Amino acid sequence: MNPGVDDLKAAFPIFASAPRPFHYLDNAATSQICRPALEALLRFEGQERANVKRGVYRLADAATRAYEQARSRIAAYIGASKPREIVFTSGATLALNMAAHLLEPRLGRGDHILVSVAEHHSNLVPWQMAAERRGARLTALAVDREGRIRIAELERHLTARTRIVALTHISNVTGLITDLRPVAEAAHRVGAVLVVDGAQGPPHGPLLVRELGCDLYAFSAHKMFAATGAGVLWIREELLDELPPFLGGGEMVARVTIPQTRYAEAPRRFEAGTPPIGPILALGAAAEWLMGLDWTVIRGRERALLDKLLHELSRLSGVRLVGPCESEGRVGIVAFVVDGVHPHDVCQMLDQLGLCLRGGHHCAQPLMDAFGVEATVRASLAPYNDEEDIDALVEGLRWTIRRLR
Amino acid sequence: MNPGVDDLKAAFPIFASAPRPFHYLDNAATSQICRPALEALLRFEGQERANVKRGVYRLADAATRAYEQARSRIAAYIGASKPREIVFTSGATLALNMAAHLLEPRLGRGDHILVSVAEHHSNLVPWQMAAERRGARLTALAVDREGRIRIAELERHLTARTRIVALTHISNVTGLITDLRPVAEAAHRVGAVLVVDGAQGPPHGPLLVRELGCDLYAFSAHKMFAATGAGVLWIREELLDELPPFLGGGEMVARVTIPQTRYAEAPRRFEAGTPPIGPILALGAAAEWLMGLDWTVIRGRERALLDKLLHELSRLSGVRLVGPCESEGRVGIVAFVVDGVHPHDVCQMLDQLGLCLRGGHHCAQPLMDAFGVEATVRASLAPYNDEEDIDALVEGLRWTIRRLR
Amino acid sequence: MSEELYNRQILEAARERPAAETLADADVRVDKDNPLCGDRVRLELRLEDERIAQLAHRTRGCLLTRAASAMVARFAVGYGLEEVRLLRRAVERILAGEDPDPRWPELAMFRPVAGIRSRHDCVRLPFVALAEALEGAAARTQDCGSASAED
Amino acid sequence: MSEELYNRQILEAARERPAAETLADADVRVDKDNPLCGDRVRLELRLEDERIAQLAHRTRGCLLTRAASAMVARFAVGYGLEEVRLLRRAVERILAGEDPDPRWPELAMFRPVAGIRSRHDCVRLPFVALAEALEGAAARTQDCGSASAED
Ligand SMILES: Cc1ncc(COP(=O)(O)O)c(C=O)c1O
Ligand SMILES: Cc1ncc(COP(=O)(O)O)c(C=O)c1O
Repeated sequence: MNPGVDDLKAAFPIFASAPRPFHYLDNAATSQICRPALEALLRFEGQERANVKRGVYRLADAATRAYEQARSRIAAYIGASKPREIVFTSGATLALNMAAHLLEPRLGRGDHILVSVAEHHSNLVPWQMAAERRGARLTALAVDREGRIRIAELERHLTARTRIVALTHISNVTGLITDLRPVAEAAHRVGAVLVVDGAQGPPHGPLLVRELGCDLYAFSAHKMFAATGAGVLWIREELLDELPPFLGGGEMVARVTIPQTRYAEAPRRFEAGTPPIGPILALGAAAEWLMGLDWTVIRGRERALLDKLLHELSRLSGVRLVGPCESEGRVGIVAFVVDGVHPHDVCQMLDQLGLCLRGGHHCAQPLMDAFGVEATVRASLAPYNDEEDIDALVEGLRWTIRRLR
Repeated sequence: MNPGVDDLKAAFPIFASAPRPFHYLDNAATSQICRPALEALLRFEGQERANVKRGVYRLADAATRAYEQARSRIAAYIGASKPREIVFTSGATLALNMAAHLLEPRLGRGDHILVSVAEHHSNLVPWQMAAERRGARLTALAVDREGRIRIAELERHLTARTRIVALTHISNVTGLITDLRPVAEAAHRVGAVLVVDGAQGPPHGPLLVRELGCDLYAFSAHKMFAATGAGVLWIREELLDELPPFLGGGEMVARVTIPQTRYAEAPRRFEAGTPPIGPILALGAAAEWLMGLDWTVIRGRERALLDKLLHELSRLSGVRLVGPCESEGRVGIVAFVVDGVHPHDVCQMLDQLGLCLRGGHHCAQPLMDAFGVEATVRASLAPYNDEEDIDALVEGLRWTIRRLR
Repeated sequence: MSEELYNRQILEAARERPAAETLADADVRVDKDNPLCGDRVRLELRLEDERIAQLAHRTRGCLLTRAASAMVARFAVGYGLEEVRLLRRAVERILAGEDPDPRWPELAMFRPVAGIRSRHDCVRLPFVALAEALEGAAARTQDCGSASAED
Repeated sequence: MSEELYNRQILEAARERPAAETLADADVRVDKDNPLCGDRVRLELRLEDERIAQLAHRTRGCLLTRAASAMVARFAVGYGLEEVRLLRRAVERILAGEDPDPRWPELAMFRPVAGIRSRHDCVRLPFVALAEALEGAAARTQDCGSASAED
């Protein structure tokens, strides 16, 4: 077994300094930073800082080199075929907006975009906006009672006018993993590209983005144990050179005159201005460190914790799971409601026991509507969570129910 | 005098760790981070991390509070009238692209955007793109031989069709400060808004953005002694509520359904997704710290260093200043060429003496074209620079000329 | 302080049911959402001489919002714009951690919320709805009074 | 290492003037820019039997680019596509910090550039121009040979 997997909390500085008790279960919103990422961030910002891509002095040259190394490391972590497929952004939301703008020229009046009811607002609103700008149509795959996207209805939605299919890899509410391969095949059959919101993917281990079959894949650094302020849009190499730029500015050009500009090659064409260098180096360090962990062990443990959590929650009277009751086909994200107690009041009570959970619509209002709730409480796991966290949560819920119902 | 102004290097961690000699003169590209900013970044990422705007547990509540405090601090630093005028972005380039998208609905076919030949690509390419999308016309104010924007020609350019004037506050090549007040008046007279690229403004001290007369003002954190990954678009309050959103996603909405979305109020409407929280808190800390310095002293010292630099450079045979020869009306940024030696070779030689300078077109190719050069060397000053840095530079140039010409 | 957040007064107030959830002859109706969580207050008022003669509300929200709605229902009958504005200010005082306005000592129950900024809007929501309802009504009266050319 | 970056060989090579800056009867012409700095190499070739019979270049660039152009001019006459590709690979070897290919010992002068990644393109530029010129010529011949429907 990989050294360190047994005491992962030690690799995350916050656990040494946070006042006890501290049960952090809001990992789907933002996870805690791992030491290698924090150190890379600190080293760059405090000791080795220079802008990238232009300077020839050693400090600047080293920064550029580190930046490109981060690109390679992230490419390796998600299984990209080339580092140049990695476009750095400031987060998943910007990456998804970028995807929408890059693909917008393919949308004509009356063309079609397909999303799902389970999407995070960041993978819905940019498509609504693009549809509005181009006079395109947007429809959404429904979900079943447990929040599963109805892939079976794909064929009913897809037409020769479908240009874009945009789906989540893993729901940030139910933790359900979308079966992307058949979607990719069906989308490609009608000539559409498949954009995947991967915000909840890479936090659960290295992946092989090419094998998912998608064409673009977006995610954030702060959810995968690196710093806030960085994100990635992976673009399949076959598309890289034909997509137009989105943001204009320094570094994305080959030659600028007042009347016109010739753009640089990908990925530079998509990275305008000074990038979030520190956060990107931190992301590279996190990816490198994560790659060294034994994910069979970590995934097994997450699954066991999830089973325990689901089991305990289902035994608590007054608690109702929102989403499936089993751990099959999902990661460690569980939404639930406490009958008669508002999610915010639940979370506020839990906070008094050092439990950090999120209550709200989780930026997924259409999914809330589908579930017929306004909001839920959500517990989301990371590799550093353990049985104590689950026990504390269950205990906290009992106390909350006693006091507030 | 303010304590600390005499030994500012002590407030910037890099000077304690960098191998000597170390003469950092590339501040216009990125400046070094000050201790308060680095500490704020570290504290958030390593010890107090949670997402903002949604969580009710104390850690999240404190993060949201700190985030809004940063907004207030930055509002104070640039003299905004309300914190809500501050929109956080990932940098000046994104802020300028956002400005272009926010204002795009005002552009009809045949309408006019006015820029200048002195613009950084980040304040040119987004306008070229907007003009192209809307069928608008783009013209540029010329510069004189020293790179001064020909404000006198404003009236010749402005027409009733001019919707947007986008100019730099301070040139990143010549250091020249644009006299914005008459531009603002003329622009407003024809009903245009004035967008200002302030990337080089706030690094040279607190300002009163309202008094500049502009309507939008963009800048980056990493150039004003804070972390990479954050920036600001200031929007005059009178415009805030009428501008449409740009990026779609979490946090910028009031209510989302599949067919349509109601957007939140400003500034939330403009801040989609998880913001670069750590870098923004660092920016707030930097602004707070900078506000406490005595800028009369610092500006006087920068001016004296600039005078010395200009004087020494003008005495070096083979060195030709690009831009004005005096320090009047500019900040400490000086571009020059060494006859017969390529700027990159100059910078590479200087690096061997621990001098960090940039050679290139500085993302201002139209200005290079106006000067009739391909590229220049550039020295740019920050409050921590001193006479030794200037002496080392002059000595280094003598050596370079001896060896390479 | 945080320990007493869900104090007895708040829990009891949150359980109070409004005298009416809706009014057949309401002069003003205001819907107010909390974008953070989708909580919603619907307030209906019957006015007499620009003062609140009757009040109904339907509140879907957390304990804090429900307790705040109960306070609005308890206080507001008889109030005009002036008092409503003073009440709004009193609420802000409490949320800023200051002592309660002696006119509304019950507001002290919200003191522990001062330390939790993300919950301030939960308390504010019903009071903001009340202020908007009366301000809207006043503006309308004015508009008619000044016989503006609006139509 | 960095101390010897501007070594005597590079300085001398950079001062070499090309035999010709342009050819009246060129078969191929390639313009290649370095987007970092706007440096530019214009290369013109006259070919005989798919081999370089004559070469001219106009190089506007830094010492590294000029020295690299001089090497191209020195080596390339007589080369076909095969040799040009080997030469490209030899340049990459040097930039990766490896020992020079024994066929082109002169390339050793670029060894110190290995440590400065931002200058690699300065050295590459003329060699890339050369490779593109020959590859372009080869592709054209092929296209004609295969009588594709292009026009
Ligand atoms: C004048 C000017 N405008 C815009 C920018 C772009 O800033 P950033 O690269 O931080 O987005 C810069 C910095 O390079 C600049 O100097
Ligand atoms: C599924 C999903 N998509 C997109 C996002 C947006 O990510 P970010 O806020 O980091 O831009 C999130 C995170 O909130 C998410 O969970």
